[in-house]
Amino acid sequence: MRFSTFSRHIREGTKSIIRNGWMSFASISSIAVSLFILGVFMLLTLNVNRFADQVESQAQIRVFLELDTPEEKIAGIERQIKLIPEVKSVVFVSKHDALERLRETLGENADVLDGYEAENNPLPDGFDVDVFEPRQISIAAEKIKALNDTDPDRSIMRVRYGEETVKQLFRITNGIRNIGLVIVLGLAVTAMFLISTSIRMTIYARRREIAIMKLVGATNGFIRWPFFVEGALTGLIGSLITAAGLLAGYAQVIRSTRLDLGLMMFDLVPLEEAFWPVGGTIVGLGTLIGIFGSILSVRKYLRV
Amino acid sequence: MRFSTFSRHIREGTKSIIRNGWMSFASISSIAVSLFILGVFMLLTLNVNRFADQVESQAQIRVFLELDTPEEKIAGIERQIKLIPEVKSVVFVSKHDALERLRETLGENADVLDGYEAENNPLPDGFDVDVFEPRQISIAAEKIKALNDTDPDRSIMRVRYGEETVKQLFRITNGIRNIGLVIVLGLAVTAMFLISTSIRMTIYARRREIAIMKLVGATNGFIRWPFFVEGALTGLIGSLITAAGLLAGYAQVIRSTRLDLGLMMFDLVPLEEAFWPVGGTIVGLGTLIGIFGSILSVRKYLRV
Amino acid sequence: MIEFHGVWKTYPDGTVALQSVNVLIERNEFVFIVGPSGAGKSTFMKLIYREEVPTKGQISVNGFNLGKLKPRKIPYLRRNIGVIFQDFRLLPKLTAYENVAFAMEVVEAPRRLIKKRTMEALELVGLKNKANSLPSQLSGGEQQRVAIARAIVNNPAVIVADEPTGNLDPETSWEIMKLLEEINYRGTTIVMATHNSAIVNAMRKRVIAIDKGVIVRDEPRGEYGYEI
Amino acid sequence: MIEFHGVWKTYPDGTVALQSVNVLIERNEFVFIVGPSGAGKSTFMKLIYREEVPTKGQISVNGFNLGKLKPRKIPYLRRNIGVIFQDFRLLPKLTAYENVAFAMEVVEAPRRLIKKRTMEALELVGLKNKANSLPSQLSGGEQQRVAIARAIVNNPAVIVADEPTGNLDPETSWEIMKLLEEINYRGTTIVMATHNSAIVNAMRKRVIAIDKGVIVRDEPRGEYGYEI
Ligand SMILES: Nc1ncnc2c1ncn2[C@@H]1O[C@H](COP(=O)(O)OP(=O)(O)OP(=O)(O)O)[C@@H](O)[C@H]1O
Ligand SMILES: Nc1ncnc2c1ncn2[C@@H]1O[C@H](COP(=O)(O)OP(=O)(O)OP(=O)(O)O)[C@@H](O)[C@H]1O
Ligand SMILES: [Mg+2]
Ligand SMILES: [Mg+2]
Repeated sequence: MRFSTFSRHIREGTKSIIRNGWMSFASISSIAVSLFILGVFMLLTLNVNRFADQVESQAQIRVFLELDTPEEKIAGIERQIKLIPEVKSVVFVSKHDALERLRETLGENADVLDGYEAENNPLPDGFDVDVFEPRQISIAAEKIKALNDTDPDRSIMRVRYGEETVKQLFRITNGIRNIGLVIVLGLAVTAMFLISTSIRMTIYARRREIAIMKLVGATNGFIRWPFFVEGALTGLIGSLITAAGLLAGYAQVIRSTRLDLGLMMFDLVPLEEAFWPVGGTIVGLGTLIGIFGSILSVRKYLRV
Repeated sequence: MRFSTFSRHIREGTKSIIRNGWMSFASISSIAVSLFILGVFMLLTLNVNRFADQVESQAQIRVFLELDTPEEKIAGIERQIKLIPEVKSVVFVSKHDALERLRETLGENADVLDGYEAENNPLPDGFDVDVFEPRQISIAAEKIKALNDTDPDRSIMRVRYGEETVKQLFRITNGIRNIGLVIVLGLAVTAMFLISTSIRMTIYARRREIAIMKLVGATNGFIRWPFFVEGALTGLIGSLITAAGLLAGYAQVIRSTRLDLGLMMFDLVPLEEAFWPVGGTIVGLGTLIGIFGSILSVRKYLRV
Repeated sequence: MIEFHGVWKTYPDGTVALQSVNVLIERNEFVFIVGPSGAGKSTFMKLIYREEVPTKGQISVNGFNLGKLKPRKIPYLRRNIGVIFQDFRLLPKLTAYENVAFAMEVVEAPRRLIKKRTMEALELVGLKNKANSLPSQLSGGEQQRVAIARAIVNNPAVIVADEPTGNLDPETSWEIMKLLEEINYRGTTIVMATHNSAIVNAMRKRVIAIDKGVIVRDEPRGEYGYEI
Repeated sequence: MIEFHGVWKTYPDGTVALQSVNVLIERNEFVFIVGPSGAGKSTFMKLIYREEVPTKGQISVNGFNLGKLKPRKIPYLRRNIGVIFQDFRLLPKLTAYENVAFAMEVVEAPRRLIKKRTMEALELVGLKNKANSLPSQLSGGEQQRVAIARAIVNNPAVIVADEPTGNLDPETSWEIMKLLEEINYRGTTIVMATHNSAIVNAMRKRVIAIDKGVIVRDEPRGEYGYEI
């Protein structure tokens, strides 16, 4: 393609967007609306994922020792647990700490513990064990239990890591991820449908022009090009507007909720981290959808 | 308007939907897509509301009596509570029952209660009080507390109704309701935008026809009518398809999840209850949106 | 019937299409408008059926004072005027029959009458056998005849015809002219722009010649030509 | 140059537009196609630039065998043919200049050449001063001249003109005819359908007369008329 032809296609595509006036506006708006919803769900998904990861990473193994296990023994077991590759950290929880914790858990019902003090504390010493990768928590727990096999005193009384809780959490976060994926896919298809529809309408409005181009000897490729440019540009403009609006809005949300959510020990995905995945996806997808929509429509029309 | 003219408008509107072929198809599809999303959120909202109501209705007031309150006194207080208009039911919970409950609550930690039996049970007797209307729970609780004022023994030790839990629940359910409302409104506006756009495009494609009608002496009213019919019919067809698909799908969902959710003590809003609010809203809104879209577009066009 | 009083027409882009036009056309006259391409003939006709409004001056048509006509009333003016457009303006998606019937439906005529008069009009222009063809299936001349049928179907008081024989062979042209003459005898005023000198010279009707927006000649039984 | 060999054309709705047509038009000929409205003139021309395909028979144009022409090759056929359509077919959103330049852009001519030749063509048809008007701002005859400028701008080997003077006054018509004759002298084959007997009779070119789809007359220096 000679350069002057190429620049003509760009010029024509651009002019046609301007000339079509509100028709282009309609296409751009529907792209923007669809991609905006898509973007909102992407941000939601990102944040839910982050939240799920945080919750998962808080999953702990709790190890209870037999009553009256001597201190050297405790230190030895702690060292052995630390040697397990999946284990990230081990914190000793004395039976005194454990009693305090139980009091907290019971809250207003804590009065039932009145009378239990340091000397008659019925609770065992133990450890809180964190793992690197939440999904390896059950493996780590099994390995900790297995420490008893080489220990004549079998000092580890019980190992608990809320099997059920963790499994349920995985189920919930997976569910949210899948629902998010389905919604995002559905919306992407909807957006593509809307865009290809509006480009089809553009072409329909220009069927005279296409017919005349054919009659004065334009090749099919030549006829198609400005429509591709128009589709791509429409998608690009719509998605740039969306991406800018969405990310600016998100920055605002981050700023205004920093304190609230901070208190809940949860922070939103920072703008820098969301910028490329969300902005890039929106702009890329919008452009692709625009091009794809025009290909479909032009193909269909030129065949008629 | 004479009848033949009226029937002409209906005929023309219908014919034009058929003649416009894929352009009508596009309008109908975008109405359908938008209303479908709307409908899904309506069903979600209905079910979340139902769930919230169920959870709220499980909120209870727990009344604890002073230790060693005599049985006649207990019976008297029970009668007095029953007289409070907001109260639906009162169930006596003996200190024995309370201990059992606490054991259940503690679960695997219940061993700390070992040694507490009937004779040295430190827990008080009490009542579980249900109210008619969850939102009146705090009023009812205040009234129960006030019973002490006329009781020289001040037998009521404590009244608890999980103020925080209930308030938080209200906040969450209100939040869900508001988010649902916002999303539903946003989507309704989006749908209206899409429909009025596609009707504007229809009118754009028919600007020659309109110009000729004007030149051969048609009144503006006469020109507008078939477009209203077309808009209304497009909306109606799109929304009927959506409503049918959505409700059929929902019936399927109800059937296939009856067992799963039944185990969770929660049942979905039955089809009969969802049919008219959801189906009626979709069909009514679709038709209104169609008419409104054509009014806007025709007005705008005829002014040019 | 039709009266132009000091009418000027300047298009928004500055083109002066008519200058100081004074014309009185009586009921039942048959008037040819002649002039070179771009003289202002179509503009003159468009002013009659109020597709354009004059920049200056007064126009009255069939009792309607166009200067004071409310937009709401324009349709009622146009119901008295049958227009044959230079570019046909047929609806591409309607058949010949529907294109003609359209003009009657639009003025809310009763259905039975529509059927009867539409077929009559198509027969008059010799297109009864093409009633169900779309414009794209008709030859240029056939399309022009559909446009003529549409203009006469409502029995208007005035027929404004812009180049109605431009795409017709001489024979068909003469048939159309006979038709218009017949309609004129029955009481309809006819204003017709044309380049066909043979027709103008043979029919010997009133001829108004326009050149560069100015009326240069107005003769009762005139000939074709637009020199001063 | 253009050869029709036993060509029949029946439209899908059953209308027989051409029957058993045999015609040979040599390079550099000037041919009038005459005949009554609906005779098949436009169909004949549409077959030349392959807007329609024959139901039966062979057509070859400028070395292209239309029967065997792949759809991909159609544009290259059409680049040799300048077409003036009976209904103008101008793009309503482009100015006169752009409408003409369009035909050159489409065949990917270099920009500077486009500018030069477009202005030349507009000047030839006498519309240099209306270059920036939209078709809706032009009179019927002016639109027709834009269509003529578009047809000649690419210097085609053949010009196919369907009623190019239908909306023009006699003077302008003569100017256009002189223009076409000049182009013809320079080596372009011209095929022109017309109802204008004055022009046909004065120019004394080859005349092919069609009636009801049949070629009824084909004379080297013929006159207008289509009786057998
Ligand atoms: N909408 C418009 N805007 C600007 N100029 C216009 C418009 N319509 C017509 N003109 C100009 O006004 C002049 C008169 O136009 P008009 O259509 O009345 O000519 P005409 O006598 O009908 O010519 P023809 O015989 O070619 O149809 C022409 O120069 C034309 O270019
Ligand atoms: N697409 C079509 N489908 C069906 N019939 C058609 C089609 N195009 C033309 N015809 C018919 O074929 C016949 C010849 O048409 P054509 O356009 O060739 O006539 P023409 O000689 O150009 O007439 P005119 O002088 O009026 O333009 C006519 O009867 C017409 O109705
Ligand atoms: Mg004119
Ligand atoms: Mg023809």
